[in-house]
Amino acid sequence: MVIRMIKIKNLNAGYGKLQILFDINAKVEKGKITTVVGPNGSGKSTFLKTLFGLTKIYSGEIIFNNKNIAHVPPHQKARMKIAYLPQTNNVFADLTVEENLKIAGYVLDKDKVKERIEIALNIFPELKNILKRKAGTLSGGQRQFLAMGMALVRDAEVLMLDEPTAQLSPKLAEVIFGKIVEMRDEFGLTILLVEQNAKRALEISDNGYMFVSGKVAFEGTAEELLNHEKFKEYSLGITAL
Amino acid sequence: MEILRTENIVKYFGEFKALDGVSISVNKGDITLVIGPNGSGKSTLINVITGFLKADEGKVYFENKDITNKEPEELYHYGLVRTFQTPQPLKEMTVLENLLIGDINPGENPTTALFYKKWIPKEEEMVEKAFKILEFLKLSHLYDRKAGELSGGQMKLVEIGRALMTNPKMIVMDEPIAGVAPGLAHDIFNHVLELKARGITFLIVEHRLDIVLKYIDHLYVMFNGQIIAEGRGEEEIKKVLSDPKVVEIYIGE
Amino acid sequence: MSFDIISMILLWFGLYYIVSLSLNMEFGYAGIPNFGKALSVLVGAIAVGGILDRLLMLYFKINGDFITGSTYATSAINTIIASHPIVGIGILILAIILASILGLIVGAIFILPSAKLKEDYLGITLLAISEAVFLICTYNLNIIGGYYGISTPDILAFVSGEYRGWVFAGIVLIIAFLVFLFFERLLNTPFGRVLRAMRENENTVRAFGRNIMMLRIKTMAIGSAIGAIAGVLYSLYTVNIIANAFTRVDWTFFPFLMVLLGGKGNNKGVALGVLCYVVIKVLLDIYKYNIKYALNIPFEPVWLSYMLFGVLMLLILYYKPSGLIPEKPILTPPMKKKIAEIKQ
Amino acid sequence: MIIEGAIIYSNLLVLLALGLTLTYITTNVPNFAQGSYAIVGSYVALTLLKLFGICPYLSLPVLFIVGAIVGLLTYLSLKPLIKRNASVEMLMIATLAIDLILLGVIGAYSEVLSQIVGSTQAKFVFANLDFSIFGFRGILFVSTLVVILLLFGLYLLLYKTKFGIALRASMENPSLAQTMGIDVEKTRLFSWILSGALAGVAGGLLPFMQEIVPATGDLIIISIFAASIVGGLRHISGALIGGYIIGISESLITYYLAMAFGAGFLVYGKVVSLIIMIATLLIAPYGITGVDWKKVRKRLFSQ
Repeated sequence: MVIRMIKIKNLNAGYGKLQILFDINAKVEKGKITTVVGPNGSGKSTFLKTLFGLTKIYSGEIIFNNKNIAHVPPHQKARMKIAYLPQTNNVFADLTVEENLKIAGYVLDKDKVKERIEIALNIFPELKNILKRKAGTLSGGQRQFLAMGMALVRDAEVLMLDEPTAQLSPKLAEVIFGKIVEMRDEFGLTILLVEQNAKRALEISDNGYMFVSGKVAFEGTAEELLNHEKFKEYSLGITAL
Repeated sequence: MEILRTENIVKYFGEFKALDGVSISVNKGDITLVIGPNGSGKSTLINVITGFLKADEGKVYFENKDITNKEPEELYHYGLVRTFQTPQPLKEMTVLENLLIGDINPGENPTTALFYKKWIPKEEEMVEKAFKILEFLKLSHLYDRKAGELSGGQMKLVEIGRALMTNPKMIVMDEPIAGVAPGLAHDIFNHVLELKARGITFLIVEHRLDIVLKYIDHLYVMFNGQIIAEGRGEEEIKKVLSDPKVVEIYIGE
Repeated sequence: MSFDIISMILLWFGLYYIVSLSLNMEFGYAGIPNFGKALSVLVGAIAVGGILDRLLMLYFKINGDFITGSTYATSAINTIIASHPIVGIGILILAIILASILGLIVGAIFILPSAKLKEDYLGITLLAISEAVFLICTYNLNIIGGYYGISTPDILAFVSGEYRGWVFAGIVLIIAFLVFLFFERLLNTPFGRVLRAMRENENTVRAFGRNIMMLRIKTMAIGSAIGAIAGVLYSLYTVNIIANAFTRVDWTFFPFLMVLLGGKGNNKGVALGVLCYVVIKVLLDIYKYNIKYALNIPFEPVWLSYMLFGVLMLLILYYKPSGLIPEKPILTPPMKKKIAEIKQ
Repeated sequence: MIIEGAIIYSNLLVLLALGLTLTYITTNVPNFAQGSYAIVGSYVALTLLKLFGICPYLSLPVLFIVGAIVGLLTYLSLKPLIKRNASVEMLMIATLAIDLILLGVIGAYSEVLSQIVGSTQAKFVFANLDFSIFGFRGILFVSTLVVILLLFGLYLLLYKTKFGIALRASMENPSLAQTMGIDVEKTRLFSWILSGALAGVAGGLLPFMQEIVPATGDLIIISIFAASIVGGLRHISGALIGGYIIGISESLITYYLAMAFGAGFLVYGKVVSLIIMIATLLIAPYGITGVDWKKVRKRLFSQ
């Protein structure tokens, strides 16, 4: 039986008066990687922000564990085991790596935080040697490791990642994709991924959505998306809906 | 004929090199489009061109005059105006007032303002023009509404209308149709086409190729602060869009 | 008694209306948080006490220290005014001209260090500059007599004491009305429009060719010149300048209160705000001891009025930030004409 | 002796500027009432002294609490405006209004106290109560001790406790802090309470330095702003650096000017602060801690 983790119904959202998302229907399945792809400006990042409560929702529902969480404020969503990683500014630059990891476990009790940091450092051993460094001094890749490590510390069930490979070298991007798969397989995390690097992201995903101009252009398994006849045109944003 | 040229623009934000030697050339009367993934430096480029950011290295020429790092208010007098990514209407002011700000009236000087004869003729001209533009943009019924009460798309139109008030030589637009419904988005670009016919040059940053592709003359693709592809004319633009390098940055290989 | 109250209300209404109108241009239209408004009023006092008094001393060839010298000089000129009213009026006009010029210069310089700053730094700097000048004027007895005070010419020395208040109130009201006409004419123009645009969004205004710094300098120069006129009138009315009187509370905070209460960006609304404030102020001033004993308050009522006006300001900010009469779009004559055409 | 005075004054400025900077970082409100917070503390200390004979040094804990309450009340009265996204001008006006209310309360209270005590309390000093060690005034040691304790406490709080790390996190990036489940509101509340508390303590020490009247707060606010701005309003450490720069230069420069031009110059201390503040704004608008030193070094070496 498929357990639906998050179900999105007729979602309309945007910033102030600028509507970005139009009537989105989607679902995210437990323990799987769901990837949203689409050209720039198609609203895929806005989609993640909306799920986490950082935009204005005009109408629609976000059902999580049988509850509509469309209007739950962000800091409470963090307590519902939903973690969201923004694309930029996703670590605290003035805090050390260690403090960043600790603060990620803000809502957990002390022993639990220790345990989770241990787990995060096992998946991201790259962080072990730089625990005392300020996050602001890290390289792009290290910062991304830290951000994902922080998400792991949070002991979340759902992980929403906004373009984790943006501005990284292809080699590093490959490592990041590997870690994402590892997180799913080792901890059964449910992952919702937004990626510019559509092809590679879909190759590691289970399900996918193609967004165009704030609407769902098509959906299906990752494989179905990759083989869709209009995949390339839509990804470049050349063809209208 | 070239109207705007940048030579090897470099711009740092702290350690991060947002622009890494960008050289573009914009022809007079063309609609030139710059695309690229998020964070590739498009907005930074037009902020440098319009004086809102200062380049660390490189030059900008407009009609062969060096305009590098000039203040925005100076560039306006060269005939270079811009619109913003998030519309920046003067919210508490009416649509008509918003348009009138697009042109400079001698009555803006306090000493002249007191002598109505000195500025009324220009004001009459401006009001006539503003209403013509409002008609052209199909906004005339909204002239006395506060700009803050408009929809996002209407705000974008008001911004364009304001840019038209001075007969600029060139309009730089930062995502003019982001968040605009497709119908209105095409309307906006049809207006752009009409203005192009009147000799105005456009430099536009916009993601929504599905809508804008058929309107443009010249395309630049940016990635990681560099120009990675360029094409002029329908054929070349098509070629650019099927260039594996471009496809790769959009889809991943 | 009650007649006196009315003349007091009229007088203070006129004085505060002049200050508030100038603040309304700076803050209501141009969005400059001029927390140093008191400085411009003080400049008016400096024009009268610091310059005019010295000119009189020169004229009457009085030597000696400034404070006593100015007393002799003013009593000498008062004798002349008593028999030649035209001299009194001339001195008033001369003082206003002097003060406006001085205000123009001080206003333009005053904003310079901060003209490029964000609103918060701007407000802090203006307040600090104003406060520093206030301190210098209070402790340096050579500028306007400091905390000792100096006397100023009685421009109405020819009017008998019982009518003086009325005549002076009349003069102040006439000048306030002229200032009102001046601002209405000055601001219902492209100038007023560009000031509002600057308040709404500086980037847009810059992108359309205006120099924000120049606009701020011009605005503050005009605003300070007008504020200085109020300073002149106040100094001439009291026939005596004490530097301590030009406090931040009286000449910055209360004008802000009046502008916000009446409606920022609306010159007519501001009149209403000023009237409300002045009626309360004058009644409190006159009946303060009656109030003190009636309510059995164990302290000076001035403290109570501070608390009341502070709370009133908060209430305005909470419930009526656009004031009693909100601002209206600026319609220049050509706009009115065109709109009338369309409506037909 | 003049250096002694300069250090004492700087210590007090640090306490006050730190509070101002804290609330500015967390809520973006320049608090014009900060000076009056201190004077509330001064009068509470005076009351405890006059009515119960408690030495002002011993009443510092009480002042800490009273100040905290004043800070809390200020924040609660600003909150409706912050929630409505009021512009910073409006928030500044609101703090000016609160300052005026405090001035009214302090003034009224000073008269009530005078009546209870039976002699006027409109002006007062504590300097005559002070002890001395090796010829130095006690306030020098006490104020230095308070600053050291404060810095040590702040260090422990900000670097060693979970809440402190959360506080630093939400100062740097409130929206990211929210995604971590931190209630940013709590950290704001805390910063206002601490800001008031520090000012309350400073207020208990201030009368050892100078004469207090109800309006003293409106005067020292200039020095407080100057200290915070010179140091940089965006960093807590800015208040420390700025506090000493302004405190020492205000005392020393006016002292030497007075030596050169006569005692009349002593009253121009605030003018010195103002000039330093304006110079900072022109050269480095974000203060000493806001300067990108790397860039400066680069520029210096490239020339």
